[in-house]
Amino acid sequence: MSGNETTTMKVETPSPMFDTTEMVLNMGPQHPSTHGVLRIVLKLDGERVLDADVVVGYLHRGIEKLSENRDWTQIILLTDRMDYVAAASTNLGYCETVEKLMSVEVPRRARYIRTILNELQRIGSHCLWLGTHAMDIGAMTVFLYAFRERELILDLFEEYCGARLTYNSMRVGGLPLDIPPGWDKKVNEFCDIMDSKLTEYETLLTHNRIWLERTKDIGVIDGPEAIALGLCGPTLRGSGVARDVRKDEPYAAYDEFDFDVPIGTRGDTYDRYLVRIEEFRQSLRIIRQAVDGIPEGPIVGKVPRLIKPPAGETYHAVESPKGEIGFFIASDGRSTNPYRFRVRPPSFCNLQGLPRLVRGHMVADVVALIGSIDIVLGEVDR
Amino acid sequence: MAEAIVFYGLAALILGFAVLVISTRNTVHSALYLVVNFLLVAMLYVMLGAEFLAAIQVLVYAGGIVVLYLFVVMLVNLKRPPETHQDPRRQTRLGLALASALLAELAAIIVYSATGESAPAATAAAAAGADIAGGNVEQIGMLLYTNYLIPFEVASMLLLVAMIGAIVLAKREL
Amino acid sequence: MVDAIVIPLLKIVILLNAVLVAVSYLVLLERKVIAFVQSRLGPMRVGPHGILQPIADAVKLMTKEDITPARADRWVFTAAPIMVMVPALIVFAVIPFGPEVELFGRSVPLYITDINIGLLYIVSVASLGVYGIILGGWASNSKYPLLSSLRASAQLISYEVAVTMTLVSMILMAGTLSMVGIVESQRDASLWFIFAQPVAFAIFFIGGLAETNRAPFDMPEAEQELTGGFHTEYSGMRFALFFLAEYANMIVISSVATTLFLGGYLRPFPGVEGLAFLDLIPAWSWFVLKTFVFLYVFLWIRATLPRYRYDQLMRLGWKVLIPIAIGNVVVTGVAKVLL
Amino acid sequence: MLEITPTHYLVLSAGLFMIGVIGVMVRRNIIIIFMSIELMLNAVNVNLAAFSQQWQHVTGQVFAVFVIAVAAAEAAVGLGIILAFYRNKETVNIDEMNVMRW
Repeated sequence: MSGNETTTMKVETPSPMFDTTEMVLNMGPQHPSTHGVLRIVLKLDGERVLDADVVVGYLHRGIEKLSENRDWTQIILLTDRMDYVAAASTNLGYCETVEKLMSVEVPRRARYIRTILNELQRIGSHCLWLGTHAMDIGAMTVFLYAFRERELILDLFEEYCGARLTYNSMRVGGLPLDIPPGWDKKVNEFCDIMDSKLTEYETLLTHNRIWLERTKDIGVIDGPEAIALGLCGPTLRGSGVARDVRKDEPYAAYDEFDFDVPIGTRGDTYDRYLVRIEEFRQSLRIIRQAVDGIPEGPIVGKVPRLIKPPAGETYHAVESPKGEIGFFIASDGRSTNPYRFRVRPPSFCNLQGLPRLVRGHMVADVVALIGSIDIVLGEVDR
Repeated sequence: MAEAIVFYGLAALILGFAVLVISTRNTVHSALYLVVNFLLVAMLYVMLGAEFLAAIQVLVYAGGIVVLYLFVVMLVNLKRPPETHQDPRRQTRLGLALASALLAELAAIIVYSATGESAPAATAAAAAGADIAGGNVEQIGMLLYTNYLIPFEVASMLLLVAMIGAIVLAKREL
Repeated sequence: MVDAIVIPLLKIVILLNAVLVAVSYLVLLERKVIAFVQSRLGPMRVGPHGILQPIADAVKLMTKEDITPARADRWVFTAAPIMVMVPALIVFAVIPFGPEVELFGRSVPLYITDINIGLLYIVSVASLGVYGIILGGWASNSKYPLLSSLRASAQLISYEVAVTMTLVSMILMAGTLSMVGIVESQRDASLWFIFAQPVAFAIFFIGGLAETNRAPFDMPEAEQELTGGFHTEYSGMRFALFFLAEYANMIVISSVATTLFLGGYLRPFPGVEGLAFLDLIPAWSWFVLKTFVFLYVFLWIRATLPRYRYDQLMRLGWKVLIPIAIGNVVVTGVAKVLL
Repeated sequence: MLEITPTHYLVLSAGLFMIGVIGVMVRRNIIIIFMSIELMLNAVNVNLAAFSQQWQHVTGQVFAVFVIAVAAAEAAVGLGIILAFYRNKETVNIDEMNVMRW
């Protein structure tokens, strides 16, 4: 994956009658559809992709190493900058890992609010995914529609914590802030708006013949192979594997709500699209339940002022919009910073499926597939 | 007078671009000159009252055939110039000699025929019962679908065969 | 002398200017229409509601640095935008914007010329537009433009076949190749040909979208795939020429569609006497109105639909549109003989 | 001299034809040779159109249409062969095209 290492799996092309030359096309790091600074070196036969080599690292900031030199609360700030379109999910993953390490009980109210924030974040991130994915395939209007709704979510977050992108919205043991008065009502209003807007997106895309032709049977991958490649999140669920950390290993308050895990059947780009669209609805369902049932109580558990987890190591994963984001943290019990900090980034894991997915498709499908696996380069490169 | 100016201008340009076609090193430039040449010849057709032919010339030659040439030139992305390791001088001399012999022959024929009696234009038109000034397209269509129906069908068969042939040649596996 | 030279020259000058202004305002219109669809405002800063935006754009493009990539084929690189622009403009010579009108005591036809091969002329000149695109992509000495120019030319050539086939059925309907003749035959038939030839109209419209490289067939310049396509390496005024030519081609296709299918400069229901009061509106404004409707649909489609993939587009052209177009010609011919 | 007769067209056509012949003889790039052949066909068409005008009869133009059809067929097949050949031998030099099969 990284550097100049090339994929060894050789593509099976029908043996050509004539020798033809391959063309090497360098897509990115400056390319409108690589969602940041991803670079893909494509080997092309005409417009057909024979092989793809993904080159990452253009956005590497050393967050993992940096975290080993920050104290436990400062790291939350760094996690904002990994998946910057879903900062709250990353915050939550980190905070829960530290809580697990310290065996801290988080109050129920905090867990509810965390769930709401997380699901709002999922919708926000999926809005961005839908917009850019549709844009890559040429439907430019969906992009602006999706961003219009994402704006509402950003407003909600702004009202909650004052930030619109990097929220820093969790603390070890709970939350930094309680929800402002009237916020829950606004969230409910947003849910109603979002419901109607989802229908609008689907009118533009779901049964659109061009959309179907562009996404059906593109990048087909079956369940076992998807697991073997380490895919996760909606990308994996599109292949029919019902793996969702929220259901399988419930965290925050997810065990208290009803929701379904949508899965696909064929594992193509269209299924991944449908899965994410359904996840919008399930997220709205969770938010409605959570907002209606927010319990009273404190928002921070019993945490010492100076966080210093006992010696030990732990791994904990949450379901971010992109997939399973896991944190491995080791503490030596003495210093005020982690001894070892490592992230299992879902975007990175999904990205390693990309060469397998694009092989045999056209150049135009490459951008559709990049959109379909929904990556954020901030998280891939860290 | 005006006709003469236009004719000589066009003729000079046609010959000039034709020379450029065969003398340019860069094949893409050659193809471009060829397009210009075809367009100029189309203008000549308009002068000759053959508007349909002019339109077909532009449509088929300039719009179709040369595009094919350009495709091939681009696909045949040459790494070495094709004419390096031959002895071009001998070839050139021989070619020019043969060509000038042919030119002399043609010139002789033209001079001979030009000194003969010119065509009785009016009677021919009367015999054909057609008036070239009006509806060039109708006349050609009429002839194509009556007197020349069989050649027309043969030409269509030829095009079909050519199409199949081109597909077979271009397709990598059948 | 005046009738033979001065008036045609005057018409050419007026038409060229009108087309260029229309093209630059079409760009603004596109931005405004798409902005409207996307619940935005579009350009608002230059002049009231941004109506001076095209002028600002033109000034910007003319003053920008004109870059020629290193190792580009300089000569072809410079010629390509011109080769795109010229065919787009000279097609307007045969488009009838209106019938003959009385102006200052002279009878002036509102078209530059009416030649008896008008439709063929349009088809053949339009087929030349592909050169600029192929050569622009090739001369840039860059891979994305090359891919794009191959796409563009394959697309242009294959859709030309379908479009020309529909034109054949239109010729069968009108019995003439002259553009004015086609309009007048619609007057004689008291019928816009769109009602007689809906299939041909659909194919012509789809083919027109593809030939002008407009969404959903805008693969050659798909910026999400090919970073802008054949004009990736162009800047400044040369880029502007490519850009203007695309919009000029949109106007050409719309005008031709108007002439062939919507009765050109005829008023609606040209045969119904009761609507004769509509003749008070000058004929050319009907033409402009109909063309505008077409252009609006072009923009509307762009804002709505995703983009086809290159191979799907080719399949649609060769396996769907061309057979239907040929079938349509056969049906038209049979009907013409029988009726 | 100022009156343009069919002879003028014939001379022009002969000149064009000659240039085509020279191209075929002198150049070794098969694509250029093909282009030269197109030039020659064009010369013939000019002749046909000129005769057509001289005799005030469109048969000449009908023949020219046939010539164009043949030229199109020739270009399609010929260029297909060039491509197929190029894929095998990586050359468009006609002197290296000296085998019928390999």
